[in-house]
Amino acid sequence: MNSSIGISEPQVTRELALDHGLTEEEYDRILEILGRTPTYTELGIYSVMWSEHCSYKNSIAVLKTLPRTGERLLVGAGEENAGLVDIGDGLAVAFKIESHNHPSAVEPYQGAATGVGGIMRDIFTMGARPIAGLNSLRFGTLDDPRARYLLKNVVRGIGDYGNSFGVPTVGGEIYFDACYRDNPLVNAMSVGIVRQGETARAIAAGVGNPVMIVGSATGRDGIHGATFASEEISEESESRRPSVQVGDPFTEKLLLEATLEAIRTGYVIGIQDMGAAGLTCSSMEMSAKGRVGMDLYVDKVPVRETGMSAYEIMLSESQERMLLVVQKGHEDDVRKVFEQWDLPATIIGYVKNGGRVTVYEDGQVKADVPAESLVLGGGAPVYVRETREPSYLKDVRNPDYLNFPEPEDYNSVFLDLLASPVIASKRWVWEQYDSMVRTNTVSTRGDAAVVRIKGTSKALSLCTDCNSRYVYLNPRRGGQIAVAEAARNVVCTGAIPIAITNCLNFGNPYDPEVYWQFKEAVAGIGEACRAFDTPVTGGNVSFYNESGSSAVYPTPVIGMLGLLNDVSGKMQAGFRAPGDHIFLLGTNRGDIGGSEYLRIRTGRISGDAPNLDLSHERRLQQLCLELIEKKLIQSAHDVSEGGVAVALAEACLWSDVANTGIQSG
Amino acid sequence: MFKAKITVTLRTSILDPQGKAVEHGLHSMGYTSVSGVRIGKHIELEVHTESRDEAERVVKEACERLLSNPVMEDFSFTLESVKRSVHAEG
Amino acid sequence: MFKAKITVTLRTSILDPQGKAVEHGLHSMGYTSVSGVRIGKHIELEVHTESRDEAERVVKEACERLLSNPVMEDFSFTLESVKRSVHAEG
Amino acid sequence: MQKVKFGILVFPGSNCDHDAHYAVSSVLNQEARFVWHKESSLGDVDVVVIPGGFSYGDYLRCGAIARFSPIMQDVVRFARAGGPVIGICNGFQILTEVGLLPGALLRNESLRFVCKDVYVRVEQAGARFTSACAPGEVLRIPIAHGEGRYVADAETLRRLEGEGRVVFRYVTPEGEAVPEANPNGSMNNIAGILNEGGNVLGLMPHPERACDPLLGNSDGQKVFQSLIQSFAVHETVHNLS
Repeated sequence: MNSSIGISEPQVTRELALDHGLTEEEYDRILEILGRTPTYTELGIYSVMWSEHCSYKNSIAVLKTLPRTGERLLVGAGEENAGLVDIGDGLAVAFKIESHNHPSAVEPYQGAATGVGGIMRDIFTMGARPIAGLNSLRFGTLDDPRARYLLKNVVRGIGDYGNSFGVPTVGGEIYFDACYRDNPLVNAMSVGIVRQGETARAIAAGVGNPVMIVGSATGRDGIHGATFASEEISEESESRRPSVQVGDPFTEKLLLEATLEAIRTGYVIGIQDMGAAGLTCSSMEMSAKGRVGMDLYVDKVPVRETGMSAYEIMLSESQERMLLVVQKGHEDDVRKVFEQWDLPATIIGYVKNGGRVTVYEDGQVKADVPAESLVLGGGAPVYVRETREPSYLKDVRNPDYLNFPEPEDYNSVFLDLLASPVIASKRWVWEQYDSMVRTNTVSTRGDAAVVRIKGTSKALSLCTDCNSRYVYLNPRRGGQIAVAEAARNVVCTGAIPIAITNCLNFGNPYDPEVYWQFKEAVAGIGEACRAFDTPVTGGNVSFYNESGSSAVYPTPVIGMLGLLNDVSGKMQAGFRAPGDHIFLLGTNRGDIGGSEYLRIRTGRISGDAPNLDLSHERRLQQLCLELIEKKLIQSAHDVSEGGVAVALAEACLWSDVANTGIQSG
Repeated sequence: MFKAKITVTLRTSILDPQGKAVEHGLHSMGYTSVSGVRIGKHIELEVHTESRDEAERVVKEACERLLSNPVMEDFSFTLESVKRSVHAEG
Repeated sequence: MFKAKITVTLRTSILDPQGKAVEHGLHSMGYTSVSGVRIGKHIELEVHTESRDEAERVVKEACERLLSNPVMEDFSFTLESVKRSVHAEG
Repeated sequence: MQKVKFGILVFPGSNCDHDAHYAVSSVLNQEARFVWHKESSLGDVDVVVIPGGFSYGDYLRCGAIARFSPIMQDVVRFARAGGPVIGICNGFQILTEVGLLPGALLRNESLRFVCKDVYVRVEQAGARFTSACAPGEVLRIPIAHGEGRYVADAETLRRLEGEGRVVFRYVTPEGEAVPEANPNGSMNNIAGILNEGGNVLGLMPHPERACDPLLGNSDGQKVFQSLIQSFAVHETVHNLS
């Protein structure tokens, strides 16, 4: 018996609630909901469920302004762990992007590895098999040894996890800016395929149905990981660091195969992966969605450490675990599937009526809470913060910053551009990722990765995009550009942009200037999504990305899904043959605001984000698609960082013919 | 000259997937009396100095700054003075 | 119960790139008095038996068959008898 | 011609098993069947493929734990009886751990995982796995590994080279076996070797990833075609006698 001998639970006071990250009003709300002082375990449960990371309390009101419906969407944003998009042939794509920024700042290797593990679980918990991974990374400038240490270990963490788990890492992006010095951004994206009708739902239903925990044993890893992600990284949060979450890709591979097999038996009523806030979040969200309750017996949970309390078991964020509700009478059928893959599957409770989750430890009630009161869309608080236009905007848009002499030697400037870390080849990074496993990867070099779907003529075109300098200079237009850029990249491969996921990395929402950036960027993203008819299928918000006194640049990363109905129609970005004519689609307005060229010449990020006319952009993309479909062009490449000069250089470097060059007409 | 033997291990509260997999392997080979398998690093190096204190300082700092990851690992080491072998003087 | 501490090291004749990289790292941090860095594995495990010979056999076989690769590696281990701690009996 | 029956082993951590199955069945139109590592018998197979992946998460050493799976005893029996076995990447590591091939695969000299196309030169065109290749032919085949540095003691190396059992060597596109062409520090740029009987091949590059023309490279087909042809020859001889 591993009951927590002798550790009496701390006395619950208002101070203890504040120490848990709850506000005065939130604590009063809990007293009102429960009609009494919460127990220590209940306080822990409310603090993680109402943390920014789980409740989206400071962002959900704004996120609701995004377009979240479309005839291809089988599941609305926020309904399930990831969006689900119909791609025909009876198939659907589940895809999502999520952040693991704060854990990666503390322990880059494990932070990045568990970020990949977590996003993969969000996909296969829906019954979909992950077929491709991407990642969007941001670090400080490379002259800083800490930035190099973080880059090296984040890349190794992503590679070791993804390569061992067996999903190809096919694309992504990396930026280096001083603002990310102490707070790197590590956003991981996963894309999965499922036959329509074979999906699983994150719901609890059926009174008396057993609740099972499957996968790794539970330890004290990451306790308060949820609230930790909602705090700025400071000396104080360093000391209160939870013990680091460690990823085990081998166990995750077993969990994937066993989970998909278990879902196929038809006896799994509902399933949810255990991410932030572990057992608490999964049990509460599944119960609230099914409008049922649960009796949970924490002493039945397989543990890895001795003497764990109910509080610790409910809040643990040990990796590679799932929560299942199984059809009564078929527990053994499900258990047998997991045991074949050497994984324990243990009944830890039962579904009951009444919507309350009651937690027992050795027969004693440790918590008894209404699930609805805890969840996003239920009783979790929703705030709309005040906004104020940032004072820096006046300064950075000072026109004087933009007039400086033309370069005498364009060639040397051109070489500086090609050598800048933001533009230079990232081969050193992506050669550490297995981009070919599953033999579906048609191409990774170019504007977007193309992954074919065996058994059909179709392929998916995938990319992540965000130029956070543009969003810093003009959040609304920067948000539009992030979506437009992602759509352009997909179009250049010959695919139709069909839906997006997003990872919104911003500073402290209680700072009105940061919240202004957030609202403006989301507004811009919404406008662009409507213009390109690419609805938002879901995603993630990560606030408190700050180090020292200043916030990181507002970084709303867009993950775009494109569809190629016939993979043989795929377009490449590299030139094909000497003698081909080169055209520039769209008008070149000579915008240099926020450009890498401006930074190289003046050392500043200033000016305004480049011009963007959404309807013009839409027609431009449709023209490009038509040229490709009608086989009128040999290659297509989008112009982004480094402008036309770098775009031409890249097309030469990726050309089918060795040492290709260009000459003016 | 001193010969240092350093052991770097994961803190006990931290999950050791490698240890778990090896333990599973040993059990499947029939060694069921084995448990608590934990895998860490063994590092050997020489410190070219005559003073034990100096060698102690060098090894301790090397462990804190590079050889171990303070976020997740503990370290310990032994120091053994080694007469400068003939070959080394050559 | 016995506690085994096992050390597995690459034969000195074999190139150890990790050792070389760590040595290079230490030198660039100013610890130029360090040399001959070699990295190996440190494995800890418990053997639930009362007989030292039995524990010796189990650990030796585990090392020969799984924990080390005889083609490339050498191993050594120490055995320490540990009274069964109170908690373990609970 | 009768289809060749490929038995593809599946360990809990294998992830290239499906790739090998797809290449052999859908691209090369032969028969392929998965064999779970807990089974004690291979069943009716002509060729055993030990695919790439991370058989047991590859903790401790790649392939160290997989070697003790029940199926491996039957693989050793099958190989000792002259049956063709091909170990790809992690499969090669398992073959050295179980003693069917000499030497070991250690951590890449760069200390980094590497995934890219490399070029290998066919050193023995007469082998059962290279009969479809011309002598000295250069094939472009992808690699993806973190522990692929082939190492063996001097005596083993001398015999491998002397007995013509080095089948593939890392080279430049022009075919020179120089250090720059060596992606992981393997001795003598060795990429693939045979056992004494010539029926067991271990190689680090992934031929199954270079079979489907849609992915832009089909050089890898030649390894499997050689094997398939060896059955056709074997069969006609069998019918004649």
